[in-house]
Order: sequence, then C-alpha cells, then structure tokens
Amino acid sequence: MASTIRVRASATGDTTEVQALIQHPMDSGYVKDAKGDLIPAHFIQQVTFECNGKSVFVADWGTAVSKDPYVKFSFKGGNKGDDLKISWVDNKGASDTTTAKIA
Amino acid sequence: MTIETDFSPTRRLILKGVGVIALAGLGVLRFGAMPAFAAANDKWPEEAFKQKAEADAIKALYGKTAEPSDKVKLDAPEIAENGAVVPISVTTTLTDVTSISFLVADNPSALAASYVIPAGTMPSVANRIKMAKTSKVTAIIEAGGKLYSATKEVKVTVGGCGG
Amino acid sequence: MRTAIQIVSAALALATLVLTGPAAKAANSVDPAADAKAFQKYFTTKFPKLKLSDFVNGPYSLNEDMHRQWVEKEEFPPYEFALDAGKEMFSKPFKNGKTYADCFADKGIGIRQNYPYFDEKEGKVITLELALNRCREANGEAPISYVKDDMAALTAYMAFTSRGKPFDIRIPSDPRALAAFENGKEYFYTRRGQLNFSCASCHVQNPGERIRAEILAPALGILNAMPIYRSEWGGMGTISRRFISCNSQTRGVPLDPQSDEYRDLEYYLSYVSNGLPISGPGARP
Amino acid sequence: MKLFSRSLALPLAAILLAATPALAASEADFKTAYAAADAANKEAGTLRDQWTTTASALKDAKKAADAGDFDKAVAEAKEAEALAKASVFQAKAEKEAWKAEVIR
Repeated sequence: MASTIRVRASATGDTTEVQALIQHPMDSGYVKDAKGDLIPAHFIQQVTFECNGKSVFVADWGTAVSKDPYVKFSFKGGNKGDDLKISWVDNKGASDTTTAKIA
Repeated sequence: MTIETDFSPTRRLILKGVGVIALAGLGVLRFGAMPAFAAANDKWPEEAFKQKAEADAIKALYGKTAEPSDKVKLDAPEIAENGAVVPISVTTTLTDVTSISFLVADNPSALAASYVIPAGTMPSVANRIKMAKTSKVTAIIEAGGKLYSATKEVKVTVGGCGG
Repeated sequence: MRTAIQIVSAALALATLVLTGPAAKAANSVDPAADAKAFQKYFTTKFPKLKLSDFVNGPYSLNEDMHRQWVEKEEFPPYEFALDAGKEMFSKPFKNGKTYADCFADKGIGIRQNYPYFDEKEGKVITLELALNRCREANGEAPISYVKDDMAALTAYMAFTSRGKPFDIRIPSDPRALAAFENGKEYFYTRRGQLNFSCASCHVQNPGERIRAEILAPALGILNAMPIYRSEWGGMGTISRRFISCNSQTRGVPLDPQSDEYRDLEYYLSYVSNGLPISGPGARP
Repeated sequence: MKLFSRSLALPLAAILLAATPALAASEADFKTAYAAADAANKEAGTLRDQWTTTASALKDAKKAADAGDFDKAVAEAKEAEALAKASVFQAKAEKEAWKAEVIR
C-alpha cells in the first residue's frame, strides 16, 4: 500500500521549503454518519519532521485540522539530497512514517 | 538546539499549569540561547485541545496571555469557500520564535493546531483547518518568551449548489 | 403545513410560468456547432476579462478571494491521493491478465478529451465512466460505483494524462446522435425539482453569483475539470455524482447514474465546451 | 435575483389549505389517498421529474399508517399527491418552456 504521506521538500539556497499532505479522515467526533450515529473522533495528534535526525518541525493537531491535512513550513540548514523523515501518530495509536529526499 | 524526549507525566502536568519557570527548574531540557516553553514540549498538549474557550486554550498551552501585534501577519480568506477546508497561514518578522498556534474562537474546541518551531526553522506556517461557523481566527506567535497575536474574522456559509 | 405552502407556491409559480411564460420559439433544426458558438459567446461576453480557457477553473476564475484560496490549495491539491490510486488501479492487471489500457485507444493515455462519444453501432452516447465499467465487465470484473472512490480515481488519472488537450467531442451525421445532443440540451434547460431550477438556472443565468454565499460555477468548462475533489463532499466525485447532487439540491429525485438522460446531458455539455482544455482532476468548494 | 423570481410564496393561498376536516380517517381512507399519491408520483417518474419532497411525504404517510395514526397518514398522503401533481404539472409545462431559455 502506498504511503499515507506525500512530501515535497525543495532547497533554494540555504532554505528548504517543506509541504506535506497526509491521507487521514480527521473525524471530528461531531459528525453523524448516514445512519445518524456519531462518527467517533479519529485524528492525527502529532506529526514530526526530522532532517538528518534533527527535529525541524512538530505539528500538534486537534480535530479542527481538515481531512487529508496539509502543512507548509521552511527551515534553514537542509541540503539537496538530505533525508527528511516525517512521522505521524493518531488518537487511536495508528502511525506512519516516510523518508523523503530534499530536492 | 536539541530537544530531548521525556515523557514523564510529572513534567507534563507541570507544563500545563505553571509553564516555563517550573520547566526550567526541572532541568529536563538542555537550553540553547533561549528558554524553551510549554508549547515547545514534544508531548501532544491534550489539555489545551480539550478547552472550549479560546482564552482557556491559550492559557493551557502557554500559561500566559497574548497581545495583538502588527508583526504577526495572518492570512485567511474573508469568506471561506467551505468550512471544511479553510486555508490559513501566518508569518512574522518577530525573532526567536518557538511556537505558532491557530485558534478558532467559535469552534467546539478553540485550539486547531499548534506548531513547535525549533531554532533554524522559519516563523511561518500554512495549513488547512475546519471551521464550524463564521468566527474569529487567531494566530499566536510565541517569540522571546512572549505571546503575540493577530486575529481575523472568516465568514463561513453552508454548502449549496456551488462548484 | 410548511409543505402545503410550498405546494401552493410551486403550483402558483408554475401557473404564472404558463400564463406569462416567454413566447417559446419553435425549435429550429438542430445545429450543434451554432449552439456551441452561441454558448461560448454568452460566457465570454458575460465575463469579458476571462480567456476561454479560464472557464475550466470554475468559480475560481470569477472571484479574487476564492482564486487565492484555490492557488493555495493547488500547491498540494487534495486530489493527489486519488490520482496516485487511479494510476495504480489503471496499471494493475485484472484476474485475466488484461488491464484497462487494453480497452482504450492509445492505451487509455491522453484520450479523456474524446469522451463522451456517440457509438453508431449502439445508437447511444458512451461516457468514459460507462466505458470503464464496461471494460471491467468485459474482463470478468464486477462493475464499480459510478459516483466516487475507484471510479473517481480512475477518471482522475485518465484526465490527468489528458491535461491541456482541448475537448474534442464529435457528433457524427447520424440523426440519433443529433437527437442525443438535443435531449441533453433539453435536460440541461428543463426546470425540475420542487425548487423549479434547471441546470441552466444556476450555471448559465447566475454563474459568479452567490447562492448561500457559494459562488456558482459557469456551465462552460464545468466538465473539463472532472472528476473533482469537493470540500463539500470531503472527497472525490465523478460527473455522475455531480449531476446527481445537483438534481437533489433542487429537491428533485436524481436519475440513476449513466441513465440515458445523464449520458445525453454529458454529451451536450461536453460538446459546447469543445476547444477548452481538459483540466481535471480539479478541486472545488 | 432572477433565480427566485418564479418561486414566490403566497401565504394567503396557504390559509385556504389550512382548514382540515375534523372527522377521523380510517385505514381505507389512507389506502385510497396513498394509492392516488403513488399513482401521481409514478406519472412524475415517467416524466423524469419526481420530487424528493414527494418521496418523503409518502414515507411519512406510511410511517404514520404503520403507527395507526390514519389522520396523519391521510394528511401526508394528500400532501404527497399534491406535490406529485405539481411535479407532473411542472414537467408538462417544461416540455415547451425550456426552449425559451436556450442560449442562441
């Protein structure tokens, strides 16, 4: 199965711009299904971004982050070809990790 | 700056309540030039996400209050095309930024997202959030141990035969 | 009680329509090329600042605030996952070893702009969604839902490989093809549902206007962007889904996906957008 | 806005419909009313113009009948019939009216 994480990381000069899109329902716990039952909250709580083993960004999310969440940030110090490791964990304990090369 | 992982429940409890000073006292982090704050913790801030009111969420997250600043540039649509996906971003000219958070005052729980900004990472984040209805959206920037904010109202309407 | 008011108002509205209805011109002989020309001219006159190809971006071309949200979204569009899934499905062999590519010209790559087409053997319009399910069935696979998920993923991938290619819908000189075009046109302009809206009420007469503060998309180019990830749906939807949801919103009972009327409607609506580039998959509010 | 010009409600006319008979309805009354509504809705179906509101009134009529509330069941069925007839009327009127809206 393909990864739930899509990453674009590109270095321009000494700055690396990172965009990530993660496939996840991000159920808020306030929405009802077709039968009228509440869909329990199911959402990513934390996403960590590490470049060459060093933390460059941590996202703490609640249920108000959109379905298939997206985030964009930039950091200094990354070079083309460096490894960017992204991991998420949700409130049910599920998780996924991917490593992308900075382009 | 290196952030060590430490999942001690004691530390978490203290962080929620007292924040910076207690944290420094515990000495669980090796500090660089600047101190670390509650939001720079690497535990998911459960208490803050539980709070309904915006002020309570900010207090649970940072243990202090924010002051509006024109150095915080919040970008949000005037009318959200759909409350399920509202693109919101913030950037700032402030330095020593350690944390960025987004809050939606009229959502069931105000805190939407909070980001740890380690040294070397730009104080600028874009993300997409859900809004239950028309509301004030606030971005909080923690810089040099103080909180700065910018607020904008975003109108949200129900979906119809658009698109 | 509320329903009673609605009945009365609807009936009265209809009565008014009949009494004061504009003098209906007798249907002239069917001339699709003239229809398409007039259709495109209507929109370019209504929105003089827009290029013809801008219309494939739906409501986003019509409003600056929305356009900015769209540009932001397109940086990492929400249909990415569907696109990847579609690519994978498209290349994965059926149980008999064949693939979707075996059912289509040019292995199915870069052909979206030729659908729907009129099949002179069958005497009916064949849409891409229909062709995909027929391909499955011909290879011993069960058909898939027309409205979302797998079908949206497959058509997303096929549209993606055709991006930028202008819609090239042909109407053969077969009276049945002309009739299909005309039926599609009738469906498009016919008011239905308790709200008494036609497709045209929203997407010809009022594009760019807000309905419950959402911006209505112009009908011109609306299918070029299909399938779409719609925030309102929280996911992908096909052309079938778009027709069905629009009908329901007028409080009309939608037809079955790929019923003759919907196929003819797609034929008409695609033909009048001839020349505009395929832009799908798209993202919409 | 042009969109809504043809769907103005007339509250006055609604009052005329508000008066309902006082006599309790029977199961037979319901069956007659339901059959009439169903037939009208089927006609709308052949004209490809059923309304969702007709469908829900029919459903509500059945539900009320199942619960033994035939007054309500008959009232819902009559609403469904009126809605279905309006949709049939609409579909027939549109057979010609749509042509006037075509862009030429």
